[in-house]
Amino acid sequence: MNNSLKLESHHLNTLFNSLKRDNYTLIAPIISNGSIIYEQVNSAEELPRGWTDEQEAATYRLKKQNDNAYFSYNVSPYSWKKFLFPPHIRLFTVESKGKSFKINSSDAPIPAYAFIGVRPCELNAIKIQDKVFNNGQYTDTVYKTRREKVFIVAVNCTQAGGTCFCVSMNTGPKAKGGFDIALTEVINEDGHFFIADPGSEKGTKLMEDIPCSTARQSEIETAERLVQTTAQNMGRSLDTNDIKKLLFASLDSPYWNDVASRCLTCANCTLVCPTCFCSTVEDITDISGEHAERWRRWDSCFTMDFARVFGGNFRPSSKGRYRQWLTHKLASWIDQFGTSGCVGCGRCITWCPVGIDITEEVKRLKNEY
Amino acid sequence: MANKKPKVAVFKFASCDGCQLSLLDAEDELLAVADAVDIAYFPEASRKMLKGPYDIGVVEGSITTPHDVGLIREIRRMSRTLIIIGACATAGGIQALRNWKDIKEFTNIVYATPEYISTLDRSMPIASFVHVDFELRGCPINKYQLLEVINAFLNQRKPNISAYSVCVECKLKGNICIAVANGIPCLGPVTHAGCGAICPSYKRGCYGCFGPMESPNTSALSKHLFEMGQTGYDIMLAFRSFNAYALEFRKESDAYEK
Amino acid sequence: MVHNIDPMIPIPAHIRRVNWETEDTFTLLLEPECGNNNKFQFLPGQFNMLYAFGIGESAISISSDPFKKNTISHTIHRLGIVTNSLSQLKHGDTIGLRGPFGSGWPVENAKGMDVCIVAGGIGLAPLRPVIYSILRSRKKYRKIFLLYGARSPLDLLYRAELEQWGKFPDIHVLITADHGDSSWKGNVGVVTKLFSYIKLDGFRTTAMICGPEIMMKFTLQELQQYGVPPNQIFISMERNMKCGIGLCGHCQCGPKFVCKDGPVFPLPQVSHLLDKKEI
Amino acid sequence: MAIKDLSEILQTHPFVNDLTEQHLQTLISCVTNVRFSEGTYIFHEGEEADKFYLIRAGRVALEIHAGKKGIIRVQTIGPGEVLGWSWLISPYRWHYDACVVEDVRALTFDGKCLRTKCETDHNFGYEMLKRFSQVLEQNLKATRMQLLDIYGS
Repeated sequence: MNNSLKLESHHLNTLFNSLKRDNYTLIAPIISNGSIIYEQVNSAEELPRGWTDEQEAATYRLKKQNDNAYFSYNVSPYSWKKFLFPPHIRLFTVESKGKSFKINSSDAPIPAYAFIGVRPCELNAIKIQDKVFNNGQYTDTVYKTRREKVFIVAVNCTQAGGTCFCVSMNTGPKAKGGFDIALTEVINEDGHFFIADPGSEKGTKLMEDIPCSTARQSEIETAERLVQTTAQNMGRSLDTNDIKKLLFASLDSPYWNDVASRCLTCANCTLVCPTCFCSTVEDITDISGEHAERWRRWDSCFTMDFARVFGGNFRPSSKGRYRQWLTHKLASWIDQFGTSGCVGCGRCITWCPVGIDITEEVKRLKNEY
Repeated sequence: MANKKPKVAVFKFASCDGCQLSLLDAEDELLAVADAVDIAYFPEASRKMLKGPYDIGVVEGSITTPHDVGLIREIRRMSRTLIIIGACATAGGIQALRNWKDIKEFTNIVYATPEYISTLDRSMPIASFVHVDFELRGCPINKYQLLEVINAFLNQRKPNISAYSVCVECKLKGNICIAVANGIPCLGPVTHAGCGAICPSYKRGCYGCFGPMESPNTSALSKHLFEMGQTGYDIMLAFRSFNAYALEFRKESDAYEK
Repeated sequence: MVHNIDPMIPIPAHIRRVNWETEDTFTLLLEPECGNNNKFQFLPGQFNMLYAFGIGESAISISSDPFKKNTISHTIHRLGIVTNSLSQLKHGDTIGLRGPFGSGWPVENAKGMDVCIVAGGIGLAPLRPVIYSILRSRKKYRKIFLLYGARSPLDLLYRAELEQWGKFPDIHVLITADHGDSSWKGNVGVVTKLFSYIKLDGFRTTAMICGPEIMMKFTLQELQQYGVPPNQIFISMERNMKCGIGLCGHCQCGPKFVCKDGPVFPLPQVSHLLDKKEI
Repeated sequence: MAIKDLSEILQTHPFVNDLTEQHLQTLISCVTNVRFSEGTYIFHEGEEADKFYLIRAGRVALEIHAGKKGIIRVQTIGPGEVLGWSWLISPYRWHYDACVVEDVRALTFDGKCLRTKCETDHNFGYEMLKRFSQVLEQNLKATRMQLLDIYGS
């Protein structure tokens, strides 16, 4: 059965308007300071039309392209997690009252976000964080209250970035659920249009208000072909065969010394990673000591404080910390959440200041094995 | 409580006074601090001078003369908690650049009667002479961090001062990495956080004003900078600035000194 | 937990008594404000995150009798800033509390078995609720061994209780100190040496161990010699904890979250990680 | 006490587990049954170490006089354990005082007699060395753990 719709590119903004009408705060890719980031927008015209990005280990450059495409670039330095799992957030305030105190949790209004331009790998990252922040026993309130309101417009990838390897991680380049609407952008002799696939009731309903037609089979196939070509042009690949076994059996490998000599322990990889979820809390007081607050902020297993306890540190060496990150991401994550912690978005490769490449690291580790 | 306010004293050694000024610069907050503590000694701000002992001694500047050595020991003795502030106090400061040269040559050139000059041959951090309870980094320090440290010590809690890299600050702030996106050489990955990532926020590479971060891999960064086209001399200069004499930066600059 | 409340937000708990157990270890008797006539219920081995106003939180195991529902107690070693702040509190003061979190000791599954409890230092605190539970249904267990080591005789926790417990039939309480003075007539040496004074029927024994990781490692060697099957051995792990509920990532030990999957683990789940560095 | 009784008692002590009959007999020829009451000293630091003891019941504490710190008990030895190895290693002097903290029943062995037998029967000597090495290794392990001050923090 064919539910695919054809949305002409000049009607893309109607989608934006419908979402705004439904009181969503629109977040979409825009150009800021020489890179594409996800920020609040008002219209489709703010999208980085005609721009693409070139990503390699430790380099990211924007390039003008004369195709007028809305989505011919890959993932941004920042992932959607910053909206669902804010980098810094106040958990509660406390007022001292004599020998007792009163705790007030935050009741700031939480916006309903519409994420526009979510890539398939990023959809999978959100799915992974859904599992992380609802671990069966406990649910993270901060995440949940934001997540449950989100409307997702996914965009299938019609070009592969230099550091992409979603095919290896089975997370792209085509979205397989987890979205409200998925778009595939097509520019050819027939024009500039999107194949739009509703993925939820919310999505179907929204599309009803938007001028579009049922997509013809040939148009659907054109879109399919673009995505398939993308799959064949992945910038990188990661061999996931027996990956858990490889990592668990390599805890004492000399390889870790090698990577530790290159790793800066700067934490960039974890902060750009769309699935990394570690956080810490900070308690603060005003100078009188009568008002206190607790804040939560992103943390990273690369910081020294991460595994510090009174009287010692469980992971003092950079070798131990890199091993924790890689082993967690690719192996123990599977035990914890039934899925790899890596979606192949390539951010950790692009944004590592010295270009440490997770796909190469796995190869090196295999060679040592 | 009014008469039991903790006594705070601020002292200065070889430095530009910039760090002390950060405290004065914190106008609104300073009033709250002044209300909560008894400023017993702070020549930059007040003529009042109360005798020690002090609950908190705040020290700026590096130790450069034999007289300084005696004085800092005296200050340590008078201060229950000793907090040192700024790159001069924590690493010897910019004046530690002289540590690579012959001090006699300098004094002969600069002073008409060098025989009156009594100086140590190096500019040294405070911790080389006395035990220090807390080191606040920066050239200059961040005034909010100083307020946080004083606040934390007054409330007997842990100061929320992180020793991770400047990169973490950039990321928390939402900056795009200028090294990756613009190819700008940046010391952020090996530099102690605290400034709020000022330079990268303005598309400038980090100068390392806050000194080495908790586990700096300076040689890996240098290697990368070299591959990006920096010369060995550039790299030596990059590490040999405000925190030149901080151990890891010192070693790295020495490695690139030809 | 007091239900339907954000597990990241503490509830107030009022201090009813402070007992100094040793020079640097004290017990807080707390009355948590559960609201709506709820009782605070926990399993032996679980912990709470205790919040000192404005200072921060510390994960502390519950050391009281699980059948006493109005008050709970925490025995705390004064070490860091938070525990130091907690140590300054008095009767009538309030702290914040989140919990109970984590897994408990296999008190139910150990029924019909010999139970060998091995504790080092403050490690006796999370095992005390086990002893209370066993004493309440004494007949359901076979022999009980409690092997307990501390740095010096002055560092022994719950001395009066230890003496009491030792008076029950078929409860063997063996205590040792790392060093003693001439007034100490008890054992001197590490806790593992106490094994040479008992006869364990390995196969019928459930062992519960809590103490520093190194002590647990050596204890495991002893238990192995007695043929206690690994799945009948339980240990309690320590890691840095911030959230207590498996969300912040800090306490990971291999694939396990110590706060949520532990702190009490059956040995087979963690044994392969114990001899690895920096896991 | 008859040799036969002593042999039976001896065989209940873990120290002689799996010892051949011949070696057992060699040991028995040097054994005496002893008792010490609480508060007495079995030996003192610096004295000639010419014996070792297999403790059957009670408890002995090894003490060091630590000047102004007073007496520190560093190890206790109880049932099933071995007291004393200095008889085997030159210069054959005790390093500690051995104070009885709980009435002791023990078997004691004449060290000089055994040393001679070890010299003449190297198989027996090796057997003794193996067993005492174990005692030493356990002591060393325990001492290291005590040094770590593992319960401290």
